[in-house]
Amino acid sequence: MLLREVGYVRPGSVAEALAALAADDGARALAGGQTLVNVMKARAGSPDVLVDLNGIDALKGIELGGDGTLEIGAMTTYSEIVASSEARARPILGEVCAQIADVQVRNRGTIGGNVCTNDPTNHLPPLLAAIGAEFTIQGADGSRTVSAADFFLGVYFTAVGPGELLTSVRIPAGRSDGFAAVTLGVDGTCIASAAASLNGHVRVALGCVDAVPVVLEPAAADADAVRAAVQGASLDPPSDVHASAAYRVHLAEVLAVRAVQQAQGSA
Amino acid sequence: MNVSGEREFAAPRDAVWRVLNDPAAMARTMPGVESFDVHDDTRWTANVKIPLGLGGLRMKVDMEKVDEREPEHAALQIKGNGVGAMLSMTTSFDLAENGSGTLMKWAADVKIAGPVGSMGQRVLQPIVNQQVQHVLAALDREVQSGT
Amino acid sequence: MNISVTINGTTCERDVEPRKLLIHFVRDDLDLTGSHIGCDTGNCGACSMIVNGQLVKSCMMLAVQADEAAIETVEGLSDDDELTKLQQAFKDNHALQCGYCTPGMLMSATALLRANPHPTEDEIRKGLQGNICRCTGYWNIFEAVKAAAE
Amino acid sequence: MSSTTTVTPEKTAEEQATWSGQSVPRKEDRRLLQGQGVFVDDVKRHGMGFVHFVRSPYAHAHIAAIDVSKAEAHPAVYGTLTGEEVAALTDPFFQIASVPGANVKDYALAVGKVRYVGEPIVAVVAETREAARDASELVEVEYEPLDAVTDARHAQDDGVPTIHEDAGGNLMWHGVYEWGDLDAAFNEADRVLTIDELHFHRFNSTPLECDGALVEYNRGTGQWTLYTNNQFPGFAAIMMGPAMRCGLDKLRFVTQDIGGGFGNKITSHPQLVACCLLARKLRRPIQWTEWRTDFHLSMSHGNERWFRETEVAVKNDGTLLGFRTKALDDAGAYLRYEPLGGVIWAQVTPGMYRWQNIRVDFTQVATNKAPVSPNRGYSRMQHLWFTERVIDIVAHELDLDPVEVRKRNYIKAEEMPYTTPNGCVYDSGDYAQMLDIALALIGDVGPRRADAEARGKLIGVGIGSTLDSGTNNFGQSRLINPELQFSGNNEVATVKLDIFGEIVVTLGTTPQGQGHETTAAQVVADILKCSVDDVHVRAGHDSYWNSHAGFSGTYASQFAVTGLSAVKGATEMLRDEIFKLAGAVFGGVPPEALELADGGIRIKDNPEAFLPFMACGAIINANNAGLPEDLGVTLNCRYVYRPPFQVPDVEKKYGNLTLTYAAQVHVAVIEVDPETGYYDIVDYAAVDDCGKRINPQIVEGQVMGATAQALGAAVHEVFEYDEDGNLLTPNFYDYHVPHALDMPPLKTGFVESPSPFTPLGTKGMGEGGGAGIHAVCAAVQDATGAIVTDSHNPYQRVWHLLQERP
Repeated sequence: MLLREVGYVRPGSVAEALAALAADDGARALAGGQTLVNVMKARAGSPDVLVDLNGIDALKGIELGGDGTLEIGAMTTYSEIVASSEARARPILGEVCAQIADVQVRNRGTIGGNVCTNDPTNHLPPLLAAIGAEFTIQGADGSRTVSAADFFLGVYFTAVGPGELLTSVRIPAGRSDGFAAVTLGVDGTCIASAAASLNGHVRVALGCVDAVPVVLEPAAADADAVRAAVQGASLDPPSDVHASAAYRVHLAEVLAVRAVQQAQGSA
Repeated sequence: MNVSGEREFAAPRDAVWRVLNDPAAMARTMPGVESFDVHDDTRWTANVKIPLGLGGLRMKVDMEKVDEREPEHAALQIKGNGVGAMLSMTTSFDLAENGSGTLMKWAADVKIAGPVGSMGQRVLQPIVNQQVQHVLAALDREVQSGT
Repeated sequence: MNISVTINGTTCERDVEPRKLLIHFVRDDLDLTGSHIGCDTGNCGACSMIVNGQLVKSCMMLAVQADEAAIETVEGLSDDDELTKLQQAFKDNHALQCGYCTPGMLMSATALLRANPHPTEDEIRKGLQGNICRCTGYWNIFEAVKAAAE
Repeated sequence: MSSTTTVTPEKTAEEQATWSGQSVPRKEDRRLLQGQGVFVDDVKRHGMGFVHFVRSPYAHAHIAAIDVSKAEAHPAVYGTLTGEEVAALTDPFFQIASVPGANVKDYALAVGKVRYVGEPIVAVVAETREAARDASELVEVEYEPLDAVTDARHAQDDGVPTIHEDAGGNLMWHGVYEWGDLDAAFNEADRVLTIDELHFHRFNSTPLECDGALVEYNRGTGQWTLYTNNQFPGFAAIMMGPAMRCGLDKLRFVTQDIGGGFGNKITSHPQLVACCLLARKLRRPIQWTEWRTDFHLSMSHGNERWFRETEVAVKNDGTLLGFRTKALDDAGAYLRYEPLGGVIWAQVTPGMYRWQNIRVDFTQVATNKAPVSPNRGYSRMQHLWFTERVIDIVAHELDLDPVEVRKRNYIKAEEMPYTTPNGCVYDSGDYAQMLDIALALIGDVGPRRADAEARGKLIGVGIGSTLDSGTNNFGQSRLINPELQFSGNNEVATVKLDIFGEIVVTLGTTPQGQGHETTAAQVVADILKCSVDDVHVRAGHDSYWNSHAGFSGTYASQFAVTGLSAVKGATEMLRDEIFKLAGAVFGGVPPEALELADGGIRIKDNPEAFLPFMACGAIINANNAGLPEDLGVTLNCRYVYRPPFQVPDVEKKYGNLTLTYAAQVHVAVIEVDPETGYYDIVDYAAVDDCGKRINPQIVEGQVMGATAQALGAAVHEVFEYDEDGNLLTPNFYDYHVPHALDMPPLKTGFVESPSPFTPLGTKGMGEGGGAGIHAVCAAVQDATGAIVTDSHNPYQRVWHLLQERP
């Protein structure tokens, strides 16, 4: 509670938002606020100006392309993704978003905020990395699209630089996906997570074991191959009150196999 | 939390040593330095804003060189005092000639107390590792430009 | 910043600092103290309100973000001499003890029943997942929501 | 699903006709459901200043310097308070402990040294909450950090820093309890089992409302009014008055609604003192709201306890002869209610078992962690967890059925009232019957086990049986410190008939959701033969009402005995006065010729002669001319209930420490995923016996709520510290309490064994939920086949246990 003093602007367009962000290097984009506001309560982070993106319609909504590609606006909430018929083109999206926290958080929290925060315990970074999502970032001098590998740089760090905005997430067509996690209570914070996608080739992304999702491409979808791939990744996750590094490494292996099995089942 | 590692520099040891012992040069390698004061050749103070992505953590950081054996070893005691966080860090580096280059072995023991220390356990280590990588990369640039 | 909100049907204009959380604005500035604060990390749901038809935790929203919004809080559920079917069901099923989480719990249940008038037990649990109760063990709350849905 | 069994004794027609025994809907509910409750943070006063405490980021450090000048200069700041001022204006809080703990100096704010992360150092008061926090960041504190003591097991090692120099070390209290003949027991034993170490973890009930107060100072009368959610004002006053050098009547405690307490709101007196000093210094009301992180960092952690070098003497058939253990209690940084935890457990020394020979060597030490204080099940829960662990470890080692070992050793119904080896008297109960009911609720686990194993999962079944001792004999404090002059217990109620016949009841208690307004009304209505709707029970607590006594408050499972017995006594006094008054009004009709009915009193064989309560109230209060001089009727009756206690024998540590012994038996069924250690509680039964139940729905609510807290503690909740003394679970992210989706199926059953020792046959209850921790531990042991030695079993620990499997 009791935030430090902060400025507030509510732009109506991406251009205005970019201008506001560029105007002050202490400016931060405010999406759903389900993480940022809490960090500000603790006064652990203290932006000088909040650029509230909630008034920008261009950043909201889900489009399903003819080729099955999904274009999801960065300010689209988890609830909107869960409810969206278009989003069912990639069913895992709604399934995972429905597991994030609770109704209130899903009503405010956004896909853009989730990936830009890139807290290692977040659900979407490993999922989007596994299913080959691409991220469109807009800056003063135009926009660019980057892969997950180039997007996630570190805890609370992404390819979205100062004065830039993540505007949308593009998700290719596909169906054979899986997500498995051990959480702190049902629908709770992830202690370890793994997402898998079998569209064309086997791709697994591990959460909670590094600053960014750890993407693996096992030679095959059988349990041994997946285990081997995780073991080959020589993970060095942090220990915390919920899990030792060793336990996280073990969970990563088990969950990777389960995510792949789920992906096979959902094919 | 203990972090350590090795780093090779394509530069002679004295060049690396010079950078590591030049407050101004060090300031350029540290993340989010906003101002920097040199009290004497063993004590410096920096006002930094550690870029935590979600807004940054402001800290006043006092550094003191507690041990020095030119040109191969030095140890620093670093105390950071910021809202909701107390950073204390002892770091040391050893330089060895390695052909035409220099091999640096470094180690740091980082302690963060206060709400941030409590809150951020699961993200602290990745963040520290990441900051260390930034510093080393910057160090590289400094060494190159210094030679 | 000057903002105007319509809360439980009444429009209020106030000048607020951008940093003020919606829950503080409603409790301290509008003197509607029915909505409570049980944590400082957005976990407990005691501050749950319905903003523009959507259930939110008002501790993770700035008051200025509610400018021009229609807000519903526990005070708006019923007038003094009667209880809604949901409130009565809470009473009949002993779904509250200390009553501190109750206003937020009622708002979550209200939002749930609007969207889904006949929820299954699993849907009720999912709908109340964002509201912590430390007294009841939840079961009587589930029963109350079931009863209200009948 | 949640279901209730129908195991209930036959009710007589008489019982059916009473309000008591019925699940009367609560009188409290309407205001709480409409958001019209008044909780402490809802209380506002003109010109009030908001206080924010500057808290220590270090677990252990000298305070070299404090500079508040920048904070004082903040335009919105009204003023500050530092430890130095506190030390000058107050005396250290009275210590319950004998030496060495008695030498600890504890003030409202840190003086000279900080001893845990989160300890308040400076209080800053400003015009707004935000400004107070802003300004607190301008307070400059210079620390000289010291090593932190975070493991009680090493608190007394050589070279470990001393936390309280005044105490000369980290030992706070030590005492040896021994009853029976240990040597004989161990000689008679077929086997002696040894258990190196059992650990009961640190957690608390985390009431959803944190602490708080609004404090006003009346300069003219020198009186403070504290609107606060402190749940034991009697204790707070005893702590605060001497420290503040004022009479207790200068401290008025007022509260209406409290957002949960569970014992955790007993020791807020340091912050209350700071608020009092600020109200006087700054000449304005002071508002204090404790936020969640503050609460987790600093308030009322439950006692963390080790049981080391335990030896258990058993027969091959599982008969328990005795045990020895060394209990080590981690009190945290200050003794706020401690070292009472060092004796409270002795209320339930043998648990529910016929153990006769027991030795407990009890040590309590200080550490650089938040101070511990009472937490639901206070100190008994730790000890009962220990006895239950011993039972299941015995069963495991002797390869016996835990059900059989329990039934063989449970105290039997026909042995009640049963005197324990240390002189406590268990009033009534049939533990074996309770276990049978619980097992019946669960039914045959076979099919579930088969189904789970087919899916590669493991099933574990565990029993947790526990006692909920209620109504303290405060004389037990003398076993901790013979100098103390506390003993017995008391509670007060007043019942009066107002001028228009309104029945008004005031209580001395500070309810936090237990429904006192409702159950008190039920008792009154039964005696006055009226409706509960005719009885107005004042909401909340006000120590200026004359219904306040030394031990008034709501804690330690006692309202159903102390509070309701006081209500019963006062109501019977009022009834007798109504008879006396009516007798006189009717011209000398004897009481036996009169009866109460329909909200009034009448002559039995002449129902026309009817005097409604309204008339009674009007006559005494406003129309009393001509009444007999010696009538002696006021219709305003105050009664103090005093339980029948003696002062315990300090030498032998012998005597009755509590009046009633409610019991609970729980059975948990868990399904474990052996690959991850993750587990779900897939079935659960809780059977309660708290004697006569005034309001069954309220009793069941307490059972279910306490169970949920126990399950949270068993699986997730822990206040864990790193080696530097940082709390790793300072919020509801990392301290995960049960949410709606976490709740297992919950089946409840009950037995009613009225207490022979209480006026209503009731027993205090509400604290028996600890059985859930015992049951989950036993279930984990059953599923993994590994001996469980910790009360906290998160997935990670279960996974490690699985690795230990033979």
